[in-house]
Amino acid sequence: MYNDKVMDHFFNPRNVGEVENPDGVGQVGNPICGDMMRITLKIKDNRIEDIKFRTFGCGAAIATSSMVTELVKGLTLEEALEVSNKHVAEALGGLPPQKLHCSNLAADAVRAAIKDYYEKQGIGTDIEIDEDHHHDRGHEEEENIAHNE
Amino acid sequence: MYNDKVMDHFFNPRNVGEVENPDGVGQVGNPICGDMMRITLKIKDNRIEDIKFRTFGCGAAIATSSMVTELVKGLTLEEALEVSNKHVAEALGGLPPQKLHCSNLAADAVRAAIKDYYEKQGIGTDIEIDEDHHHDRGHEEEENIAHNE
Amino acid sequence: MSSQPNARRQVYLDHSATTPVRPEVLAAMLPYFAGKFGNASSVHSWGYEAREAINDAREKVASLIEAAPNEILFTSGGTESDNLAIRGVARARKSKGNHLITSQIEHHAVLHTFEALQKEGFDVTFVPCDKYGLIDPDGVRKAIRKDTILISVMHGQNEVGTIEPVKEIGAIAREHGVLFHTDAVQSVGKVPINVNDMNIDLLTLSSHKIYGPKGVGALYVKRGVRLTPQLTGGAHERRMRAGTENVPGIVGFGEACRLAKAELPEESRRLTKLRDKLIEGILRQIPDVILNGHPVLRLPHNVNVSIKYLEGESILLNLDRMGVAASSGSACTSGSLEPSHVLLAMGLTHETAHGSLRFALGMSNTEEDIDYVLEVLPPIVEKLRAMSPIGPGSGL
Amino acid sequence: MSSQPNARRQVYLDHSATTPVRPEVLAAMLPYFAGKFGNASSVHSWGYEAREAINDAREKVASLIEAAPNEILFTSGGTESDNLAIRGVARARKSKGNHLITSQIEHHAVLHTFEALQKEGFDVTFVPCDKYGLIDPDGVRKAIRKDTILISVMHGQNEVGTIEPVKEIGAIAREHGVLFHTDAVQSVGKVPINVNDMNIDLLTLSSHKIYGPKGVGALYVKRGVRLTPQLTGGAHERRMRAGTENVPGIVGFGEACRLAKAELPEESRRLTKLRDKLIEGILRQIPDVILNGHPVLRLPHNVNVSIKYLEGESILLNLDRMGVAASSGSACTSGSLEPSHVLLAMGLTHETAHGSLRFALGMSNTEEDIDYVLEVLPPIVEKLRAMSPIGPGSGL
Ligand SMILES: Cc1ncc(COP(=O)(O)O)c(C=O)c1O
Ligand SMILES: Cc1ncc(COP(=O)(O)O)c(C=O)c1O
Repeated sequence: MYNDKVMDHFFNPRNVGEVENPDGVGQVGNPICGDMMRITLKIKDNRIEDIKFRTFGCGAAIATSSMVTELVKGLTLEEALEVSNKHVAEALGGLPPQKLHCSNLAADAVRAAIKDYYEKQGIGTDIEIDEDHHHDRGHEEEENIAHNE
Repeated sequence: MYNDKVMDHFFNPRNVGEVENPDGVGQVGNPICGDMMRITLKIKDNRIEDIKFRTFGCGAAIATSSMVTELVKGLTLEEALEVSNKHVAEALGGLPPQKLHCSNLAADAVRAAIKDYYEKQGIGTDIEIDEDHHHDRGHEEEENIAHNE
Repeated sequence: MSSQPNARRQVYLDHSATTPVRPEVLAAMLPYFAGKFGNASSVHSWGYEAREAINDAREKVASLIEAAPNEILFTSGGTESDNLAIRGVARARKSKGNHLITSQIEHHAVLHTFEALQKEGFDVTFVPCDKYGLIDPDGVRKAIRKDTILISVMHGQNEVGTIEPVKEIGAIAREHGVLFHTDAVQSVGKVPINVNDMNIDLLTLSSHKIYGPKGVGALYVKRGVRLTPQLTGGAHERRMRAGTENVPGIVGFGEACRLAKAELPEESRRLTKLRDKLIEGILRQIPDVILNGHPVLRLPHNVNVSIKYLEGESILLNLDRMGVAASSGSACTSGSLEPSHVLLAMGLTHETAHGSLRFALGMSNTEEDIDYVLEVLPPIVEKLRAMSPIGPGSGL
Repeated sequence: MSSQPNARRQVYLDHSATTPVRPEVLAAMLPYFAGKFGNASSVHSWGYEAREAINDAREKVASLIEAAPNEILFTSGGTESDNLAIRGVARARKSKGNHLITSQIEHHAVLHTFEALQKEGFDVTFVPCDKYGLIDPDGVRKAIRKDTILISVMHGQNEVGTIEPVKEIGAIAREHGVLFHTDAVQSVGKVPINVNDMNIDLLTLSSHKIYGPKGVGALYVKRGVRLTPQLTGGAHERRMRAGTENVPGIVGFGEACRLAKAELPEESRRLTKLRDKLIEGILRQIPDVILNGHPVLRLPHNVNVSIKYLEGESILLNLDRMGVAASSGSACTSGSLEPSHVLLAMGLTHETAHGSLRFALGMSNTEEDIDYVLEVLPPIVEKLRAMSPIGPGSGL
């Protein structure tokens, strides 16, 4: 189902855990919907110096979390804000169609963490986090995955 | 589909042909319905001295024709009139369910021939021939035979 | 076989009823019964393996008719595909119109499905055919109304072998914005099919007619065409057809399609030659025989003749005893009161229809098989005609 | 398999999804692919041979549930049987009434079929279950109205293994002159079934859950019960289900039923022991785990637990890597937005439902398999919990 790169990030996730004394914390999703992601950041000179994640969710959720931490580590906050869920999926070499709409909120978690950082710093920001991302999971192009026993 | 006895009568039919100068001729069914049977009789001392058949029809039609000639040969006309299609089917060890309602008109042909004989002799008779036998072919208890390619 | 004491040869000439699974196909299927037996919906290696096998088969089936893999739905057979196409479109487009068009010579899987829809309140036009079993595209055009939503006309006629002008009918359907379904169960693998060139929106295939296993079929559904699913349950087959996929069956069907495509041109030529030899032989050797179906626009494997003054089943039983398998449109073999609706629609009398015989050739048949049939059939006919109360042989 | 680099063992524990075809079954099927390949409707030796094979299989299937052979219809699987039973009765009895009863915990093949009928205008009552997944017969009784025509409640629940009181529900249905269907796909061969004792009018079976081939199933229809056919076409299966019969599949299904009947008592005892060992082991070794389904009224092969603070798919992927196949009721494995409707109906929170795991035991499983699972599962859970932002392991 998943490609080798996704499986690698799932089985050997990078940057798991919590940054000590984080400068920003982002949490998106919730266990009711089946996936929830928590990002903690250390910021230095407007750059992401350290980043860790914790995720409750499926293979795609964990792999995208791991990947996003690799993608944004070392970037300036402006650069990091440009990273989208789509970029994460592409960096993983693609996700199964039915996973494109769900379990793919890693970039949102990073944005939420940066937003948190800005707010703590008293910096005004217009970052928007799509809290509703679960409700538009489409099924049009889905593969045939089902629980049919 | 058919049992061995039916197959024997079908492949080695007894009394095929036409009696010469018949005393009675009976013809039932018609080619439109898929089976037609013609019985010719020689009568002597109120007994069936000789009997022959010609049949257009399926395996059951030919086998029942053959069997009925064996059953009634030598019988008095009264005895022969007692022979029913059901007797013929039983004497053959049974017919497939879907053939019980059709292609089983041999006894009717014999009755028709005897009726013809009586009429030629000027003897009054109340023999009735069910000319309509094709219309009540039932399907309730049918086996699953179909032309499905 | 025990009931064939006098057979000097086994000649199976009923390939339109069903075909044997060819060895390559069985070999492709075997790993999927016990080793790779997973459910394609499962989230583990056994499941992925099954899913991949199905995807692979889907490509092969699609390729045979020049479709895209995601335009192929797997079903349990030709009958289910016909039902899904017709009921599925009728129900999905009910709000657009209430009129359906088909022909009088469709397979029962199509015909009885339209009759069932008729009882549900749909208006159905059954267009007639000519004496060769050919449907006139212009007749279809004239039947189209403002509220027509579906036309279904088969490709290769299963009894008499006539090849219908589906490309023309498809063009007419498209011109009028009507969906077009064709039952290609008998023509697939015998005649080249390109669903795009031929203007086809839905097309029925069956595995067991092309040396694949029984219990599998497919429906081609052109991208964008909406159907109401007829089997509801799990989210299989793009939510269009629920039910755990028959993985070995699907794999076998895929392999059968791949082989059919590779061998089509040559095998068609070979069958056509055998077919014509058999037709000519029968017409030459047996008096009072007529050829049913079109003399030229004809499936390469179909021979259909009426042997006058005889009933079909009695000939079949005699042929079987000699080792020859064939079929007939006689009422006695149809499970109904009437002989073949196809032969009657072509204008045959009941009597002539009862005497019809179909020989459907296939992969295993050789010239020697044809010679053998031409040797055993005439004496059978002679013997039965001598027993018949009708015709010149009866002397009546 | 390539994606299982660390597996020291292959342990298939997804027998409720599908089972391998057992060797005796495959051996019984093999002659029917190429040698005895006839169409059972054909009038020749190849056809008779196929017809006899089907009759023989029908007796074996009937015998497993103590029915008469002519009460068994062959279909393409459990899904089709469910659809045929429910749609077939609803349409046949429409004039008698418009109300149908089922439960909230049926398989999708039943549930979605009732939902489709609801859209067609039928009134459907979905009776709830208790926290063990048990349906209360009295709840069913209370749902019955004057216009109720069908009750469908499953026998063995496929996800959580609860065995429903079908005999009692059947008695209530009979008392009220309502037909009773039960989906016994998961219980057949695992638990003794006698359709007469249990007051069952229609019962669904599926071959591939009992070591028979995929793509075959059956519907028991009590003598006298009328159905509207859902697949129309040829006059197969007493005119109740058209489509060329899948002869090898049917033969395999028959053999699987014969073997299941012979082995049932001993195999059930054996599986129950393994099941209880696995349940106890998991509950003992892993904290924050709950058992789903009934502790006693439970299919002998079903284990279902919720591993709190985790999502099911992530556990499945790890298990698979260790060679273990299982399933989950998580949304991520269901193809829908929601986790298992069964677990939710039992009152589980979404979160707990997402963390459900089902192990379905079967013929090939041994004590060593269970030991292996109990060895590999705890470290997987520990590793994933350490990664989770919720639960005590998260330290948050
Ligand atoms: C033209 C045609 N359509 C449909 C079918 C039905 O297909 P199946 O036998 O796979 O149900 C057949 C054969 O039976 C056929 O010849
Ligand atoms: C309880 C139950 N009913 C119906 C089905 C559907 O049967 P099939 O897979 O044969 O379509 C299944 C399994 O998928 C099942 O577990």
